[in-house]
Amino acid sequence: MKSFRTLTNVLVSMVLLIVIWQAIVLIGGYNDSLLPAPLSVGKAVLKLLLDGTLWTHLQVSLLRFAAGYFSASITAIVLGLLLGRLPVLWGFVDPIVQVIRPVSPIAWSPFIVLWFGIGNAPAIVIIFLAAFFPVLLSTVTAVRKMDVTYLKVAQNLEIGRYHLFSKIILPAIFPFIANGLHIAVGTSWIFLVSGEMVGAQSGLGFMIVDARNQLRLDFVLAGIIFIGLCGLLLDRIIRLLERWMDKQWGIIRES
Amino acid sequence: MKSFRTLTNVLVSMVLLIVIWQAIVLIGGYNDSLLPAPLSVGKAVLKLLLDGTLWTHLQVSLLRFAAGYFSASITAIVLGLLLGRLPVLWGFVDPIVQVIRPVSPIAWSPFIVLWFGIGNAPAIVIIFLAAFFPVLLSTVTAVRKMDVTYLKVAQNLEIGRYHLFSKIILPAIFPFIANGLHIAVGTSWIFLVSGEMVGAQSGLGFMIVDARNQLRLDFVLAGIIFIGLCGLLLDRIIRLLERWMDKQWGIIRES
Amino acid sequence: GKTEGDSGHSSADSDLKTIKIGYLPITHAAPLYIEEELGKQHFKHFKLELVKFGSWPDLMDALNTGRIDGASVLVELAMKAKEQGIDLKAVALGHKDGNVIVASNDIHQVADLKGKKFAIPHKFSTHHVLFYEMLKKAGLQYSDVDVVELAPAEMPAALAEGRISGYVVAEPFGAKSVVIKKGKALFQSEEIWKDSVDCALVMRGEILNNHKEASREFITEYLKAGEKAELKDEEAKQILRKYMNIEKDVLDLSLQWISYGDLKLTEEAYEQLRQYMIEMGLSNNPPSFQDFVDNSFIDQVKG
Amino acid sequence: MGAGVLVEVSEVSKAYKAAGKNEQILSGISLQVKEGEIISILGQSGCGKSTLLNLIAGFDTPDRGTIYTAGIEVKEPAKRCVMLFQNYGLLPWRSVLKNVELGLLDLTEAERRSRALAYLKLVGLEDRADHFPHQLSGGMQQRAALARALAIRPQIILMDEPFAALDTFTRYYLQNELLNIHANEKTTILLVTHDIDEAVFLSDRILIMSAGPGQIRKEIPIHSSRPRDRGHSDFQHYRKLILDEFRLTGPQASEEYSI
Amino acid sequence: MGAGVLVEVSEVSKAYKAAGKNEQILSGISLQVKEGEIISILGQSGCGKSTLLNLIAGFDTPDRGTIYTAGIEVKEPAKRCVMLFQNYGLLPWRSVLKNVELGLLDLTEAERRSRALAYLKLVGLEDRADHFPHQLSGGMQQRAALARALAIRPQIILMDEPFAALDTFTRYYLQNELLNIHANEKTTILLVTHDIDEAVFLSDRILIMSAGPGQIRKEIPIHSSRPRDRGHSDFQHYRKLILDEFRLTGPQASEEYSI
Ligand SMILES: Nc1ncnc2c1ncn2[C@@H]1O[C@H](COP(=O)(O)OP(=O)(O)OP(=O)(O)O)[C@@H](O)[C@H]1O
Ligand SMILES: Nc1ncnc2c1ncn2[C@@H]1O[C@H](COP(=O)(O)OP(=O)(O)OP(=O)(O)O)[C@@H](O)[C@H]1O
Ligand SMILES: [Mg+2]
Ligand SMILES: [Mg+2]
Repeated sequence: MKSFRTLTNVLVSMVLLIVIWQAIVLIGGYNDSLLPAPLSVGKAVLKLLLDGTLWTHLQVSLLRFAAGYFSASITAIVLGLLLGRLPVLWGFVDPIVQVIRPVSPIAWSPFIVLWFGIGNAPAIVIIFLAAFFPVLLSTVTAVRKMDVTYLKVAQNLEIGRYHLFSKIILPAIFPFIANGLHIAVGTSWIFLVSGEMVGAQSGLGFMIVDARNQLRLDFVLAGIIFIGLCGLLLDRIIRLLERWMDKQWGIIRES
Repeated sequence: MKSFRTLTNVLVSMVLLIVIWQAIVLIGGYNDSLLPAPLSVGKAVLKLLLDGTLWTHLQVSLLRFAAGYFSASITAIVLGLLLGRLPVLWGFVDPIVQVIRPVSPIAWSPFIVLWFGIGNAPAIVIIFLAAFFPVLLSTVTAVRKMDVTYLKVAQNLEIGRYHLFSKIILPAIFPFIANGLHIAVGTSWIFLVSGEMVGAQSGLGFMIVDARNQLRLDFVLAGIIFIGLCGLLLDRIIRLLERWMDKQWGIIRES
Repeated sequence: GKTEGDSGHSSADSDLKTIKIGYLPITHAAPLYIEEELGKQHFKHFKLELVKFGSWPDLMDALNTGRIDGASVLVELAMKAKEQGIDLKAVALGHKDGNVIVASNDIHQVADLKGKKFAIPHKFSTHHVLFYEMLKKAGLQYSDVDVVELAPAEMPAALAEGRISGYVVAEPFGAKSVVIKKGKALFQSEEIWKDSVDCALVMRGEILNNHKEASREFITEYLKAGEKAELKDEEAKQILRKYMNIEKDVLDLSLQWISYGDLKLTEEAYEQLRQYMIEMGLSNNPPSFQDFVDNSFIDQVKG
Repeated sequence: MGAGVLVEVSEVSKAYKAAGKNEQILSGISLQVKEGEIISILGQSGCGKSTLLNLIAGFDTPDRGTIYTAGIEVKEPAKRCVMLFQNYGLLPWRSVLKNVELGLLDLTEAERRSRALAYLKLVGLEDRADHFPHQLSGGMQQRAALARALAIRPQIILMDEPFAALDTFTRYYLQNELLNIHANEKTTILLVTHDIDEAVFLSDRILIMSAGPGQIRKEIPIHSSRPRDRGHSDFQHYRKLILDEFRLTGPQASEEYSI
Repeated sequence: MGAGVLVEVSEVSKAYKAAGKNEQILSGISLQVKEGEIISILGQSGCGKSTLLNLIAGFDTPDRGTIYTAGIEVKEPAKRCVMLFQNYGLLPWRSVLKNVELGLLDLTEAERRSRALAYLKLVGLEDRADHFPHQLSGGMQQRAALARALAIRPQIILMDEPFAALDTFTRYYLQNELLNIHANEKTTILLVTHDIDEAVFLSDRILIMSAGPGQIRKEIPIHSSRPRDRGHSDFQHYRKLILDEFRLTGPQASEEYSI
C-alpha cells in the first residue's frame, strides 16, 4: 500500500519532469545537440540498455566504487578507532586532515596520476579520498563522544583490552559510523565521474565524458540518468542496512 | 592555554608533514616538475602572496562562493520549509531530488554552459548545486521530524499561520538546518575547483587548473594549500556560528 | 539561454563588437597571443577578448552554445560539431607541424609500443590520427597498442612514472618530457603525415555573416600575428611566455618543431584529414571542404 | 450539562492503530470537572492517561463520545483549556519572558510584557525572566510553563504528570506552590499522575483509571481540608485506601505484574 | 576496620573544576556498610550522591580520604563491587542474555550460559533472554541490569537511583522484588535515592546527605522487620521523621528553596 503510493509518486513526478523538459526544449527552440529532447534521450537510454554498453560500464564503475569505498571505509574505521582513543595523536593528525579535506580530489589529479597511473587506480583513489574523510571523522567523533556509561560498565566488569574494542567500543559507535558510511556513499559516488576522467577507458563516468567529447548530449543525459538512478539505489541499500542496524541497536528513527 | 596547545599541535604536524614530503621527494628522486619539493612550493606560495595574485583570485573565489552558497541556502531553506509542511508535494519532488542529487555537477557542465555561459555564472551554479541539496534535505527532514510538542503548544495558544512559521517552526528547526548549512559549506567549497574550470579567468580553482596546464605543479600545490586553508577557515567560522547558536538554543555538544 | 549571438549589433556601432576567442594555453595558439598583445590598441572594428579554458570539452561546450565566437581548437572537434549541426567555419590554421610523438627512453621503434599504453589527448584530434598513421606505417594493428585518453597536463607525469610508454599531444607538453629527459621525440608529425592539419581558428557562422568587417580585421590581424610568431624572436617568445608561464628551454624546444608561416587550410590537406576520419571510424560523414572551410578571408589578405 | 461544570467528558472511546491492528485505548470514559476543582486521574503507565488528556485538549478527536470544555464542544485546541506538557513544552530558543508572552500575541507590547511579568512573579521567577529554559532547573522550567499557562487566564489547565521528572524534594515544594497559586487564581485543574501521594495531596477528587482498555474504575473524593499535611493521619488514610485499591500494601505476593 | 565491614569510606573529599573555579562537592564523608546490609543515601538532587558512589566504585579518585571495599583499597573499578547505573547501563546491541554474560567472560561458554540463565530466572526474565534491551519496559531493563550485577557474584552492589525513572507502581513492585532477592542472595547493597518511601522501605540504615558541600548530616536506623508494609504505622513513623528532617511536613512556608 505504502510502496504502491511511492511508486505512483515516482511515476507522476517523472512524467511531470519529462513534460517540463519537453516544454523547455520546444519553447527554447534548442538544437538537439545542445539540449536533447526527452525522446532522443529515451532512445539513447534504450540503445545503451539493449546493446549491452551500459552493463559493461556499470559493472566496471560498481567494481571501482566498491574497491574505493570499502577500502576507504575499513581504513578509516580502523584509523578512526585508534585516533579516537589517542587524543594526543589526533591532536597532531587533525590539522592535517582538516586542511586536506576541503580540497577537491580533482585538484590532486596530477599527483594521483604520478603515483597511481591511469585507468582503474586513479578512479579508485579518487573514490577512496571522497569516502575516507567522512568515515574517518565520524568514527573519531563517535569514539570520543561515546556514552561513558558503556566504558564504565566495561571497567567495572574488568573486561580486557581486546574485548573492550570488539565487544564494547565498536558496537557502541557503529550506528554513528553507519551515518558516516551513508554520507560517504553519496560523496564518493558523486566523484565517480571525476575519477573516471583520468585515463579510464570505461565506466559510467567515462561514458559521460566520452559522449560529451563526441557532442552526443543525448548520451550524456542518458548517462546522467543512470548515474542518478544507481546513486539512488546505493543510497537506499545503505539506508535499509542502517534501518536494520538501528533496529538491532534499539535506535528508533521516524522515517 | 587550550588554543596555545592547538597552535603547537598545528605547527608540529605541519613540520612533520613537510619532513615526510621532503623525504618522499628525496627517496623517490622525483623531478621537481613532477613532484615539487617543499621549498619550491614555499617559494610559489610566497610569490603568490607577495605579487598579489593570490588576493585577486581568493577574492573572486570567495565572492563566487558566497553568491552560490547563500543563494542556495536561502532557496533551499524556503523550499524546504514549504515542502516539509506539504508532505504530498514532497512525495512528488522527493524522487526527482533523489535522482539528481547523486550526479556530479561536472556531469552537468555541458548544460550549465548552455544556460549560464562561461565565467562567473557556471562557477556560481556549480557551487549552488553542491550546496542546495544538503540544505534542502536537512530542512525538509528537520521540519518533518520537528518535536510535535512545539506544534501542539502553538495550536493550544492559538498562534496564527504567520507566527507559526516565524516564531515556532523556523527557530525550532534552525539547529538542524545549521547542520545542513555546515555540511554544505564543505561540499560546495570542494566543488569550487570544478566550478572554476569552465571558462573562468580567475579564482583559486582557475589558478590550480591553469598552473596544471602550464605544468607548474609547484603552483598547483600552492593553490591546493590555499584552498585547504580557506576551506578549513570557512568550516571553523560556520562551526563557531553553530556553537553560538547551539548555546542560544540550549543544545550542549561536547567539543 | 539563446543560441544566437547578439546579431543586432552593427560593426559600425560606436560600442565595438567584442569577439571572444577561446583557447587552451598551448604553443599552438601563439598567433592569438601575439595578435592580442600587439594589436589590442589599434583594432578598428572590434575588441578582442581571449578566453582561456582548462580542457577541450569545456572549450567546445562554450563554442557550441555560442558563449564564445570562435576558438583555436582541434579541427576534428570543430568538424564533429559541424556534423552535429553547429554552424562553424574554419578560417585559418593555428600552426603547421609542431606535434611530436614522445616515447619513453626504452622505446626505440614503433614496434616496441606493442602491448603498451599510449596516451592521446582526445579521440577527435590530429594526435589520434598521427598515432593511427604511425602504427599503420609500422605495420601494426590499432589494437596492438592500448590507447588511453588523458588530459595533456597529466601526460609528462604519466610518462615519467612509466604509466604510459608514449604520447602525442599539443605543445609544450611533448617538449616537457624531452627537456626533463624522461622521454624523447620518436617522430615529428611531418615524418608521419605531411601537412597535417591540427589546430584551426574556427569561427561561428553568424559572426562571419553578421560582423563581416570585424571578422575581416580580426583574421587579417591573426595572420599578421602568425608571421610575427614565425620569427620566433625574443619579443614573440616574451609574449608567449606571458600567456604560458613555462620554462624557457621547454618553450624554445617546442618552438623549434612548429611553424606559423602559412596558415591556410588547403583543400588537399583537408581532404586527407576527412579520409583519415572516415577510415578511423571517427565520423561517417565529416563536413565537406565547401561547407566547413572558409578561405575567403585568408585569400583576401594574401591577395 | 450542570451549571459550573467546566469539563464534561461523556462516553468517550478511542482506539489507535498499532502494528496493523486496532488497539482500544479508552473505552466509554465519562467524567466531569466543576469550576475551581482540582481533579487527579491516577493510573499505571500506558493506561491511556495522556491519550485522554490529549482528547480533552483537542489535540486528537475521540472515536465515540463527546467532550465539552467551558460549555463548548472541543473540536480543536483552544486557549480556554491549556495543556502543561510532561516535558514542559517550553521553547528553548526564547527567554522565559518571551515564552510567557507567547500566548499573549494579541495584546499590545506593553500589556503583554506587564502581564507576563506579573505571572512570572506569581510563580517566583521574576528574576529569571531573561534566562533561557536550559539555564533553569527542571523545577523552574515547570514553573515557567505554569506561568505561561496562567498568563492566558484559561478556564481550565490540564497537566500531564507535571512533576514526574523532578526529584522528590522539588516535587513536594512545587506541589505546595501549585496549591498556593490555585488558592489565588481559582483555575480549574485536571491533572494526570501515577504518584499516589501527589494525587492525595492535591486533589478534590481522585479518579482511578485502569488499563486494557482504559476505564475509570473508581472515584475517591478527598474530604480533607487544605493545606494538607503529608505526615498527618488523614493523609495516611487516603494513601492506604489507594494502595489497597492497587493491592500494593502488605507483604506482597509476587504475582505477575505487567511492567 | 571492623570485621564484616565491606565498605569503609573515611574522610573523603572531592572537588570538581567548574567554570574555572574549584567547586567542593564532597567534604569529609565517612561511612561504613556491613556485610549483608542495605544502606540508603538520601539527598536532594545535586548534593553529590552520584559522585560519592562513583568514588566508591573506583570510577574516580577522591582528593582526600581513603575508600576500602571488601578490605581492599579502591584504585580502579573491580568486579567485587558492581555499580547499577541510573540509566541501567545495558548494552543495547546485546540480547539480555548476552548482557548478563558480559561479566562472565572468564568462564567457559557452557558455564557462562547456565549461570546467566540462572540469574535471569532469579529476576524473572528467563523468557526474555533473547530480547534486546529496547524491547523491554523500563522495569524489565532494571531487572536485567540487576541480573548482570548479581551473576558476577559481587560482594557489594552499588545502585544509583535504581527506580527513579519508573512509574510509582512499577517502582513499588521492583522494590519488593529487590528485597526478595536480597533475602536469598544476601548481597550487600548501597543505594542512592531521593525517594523517602524507597529509602524507608528498603534500608537497614538511612544516611541523610546535605548539599554544598555534600556531607552526611544524619543517620537513621530503621528498626522495622522486613517485609515492611507501606501502609503500616511504623512505616509512617519513619516517613514523618524524614519529612520533618527535610522540613517538608505541615502547611509549608514558601521559604526560598534551591531548585
Ligand atoms: N499516536 C498513537 N498511536 C498508536 N498508539 C498510541 C498512540 N498514542 C498512545 N498510544 C498507545 O496508547 C497507550 C496509552 O498511551 P498513553 O500515553 O495515553 O499512556 P499513559 O497512561 O499516559 O502512560 P504514561 O504514564 O507512560 O505516560 C499506550 O499503549 C500507547 O502505546
Ligand atoms: N565530572 C564533573 N565535573 C564537574 N562537576 C561535576 C562533575 N560531576 C558532577 N559534578 C557536579 O557535582 C555536583 C553533584 O553531582 P552529582 O551527580 O553527584 O549529584 P547527585 O546527588 O547524584 O544529583 P542527582 O540526584 O541529580 O543525580 C553537581 O553540582 C554537578 O554539577
Ligand atoms: Mg503519559
Ligand atoms: Mg545522581
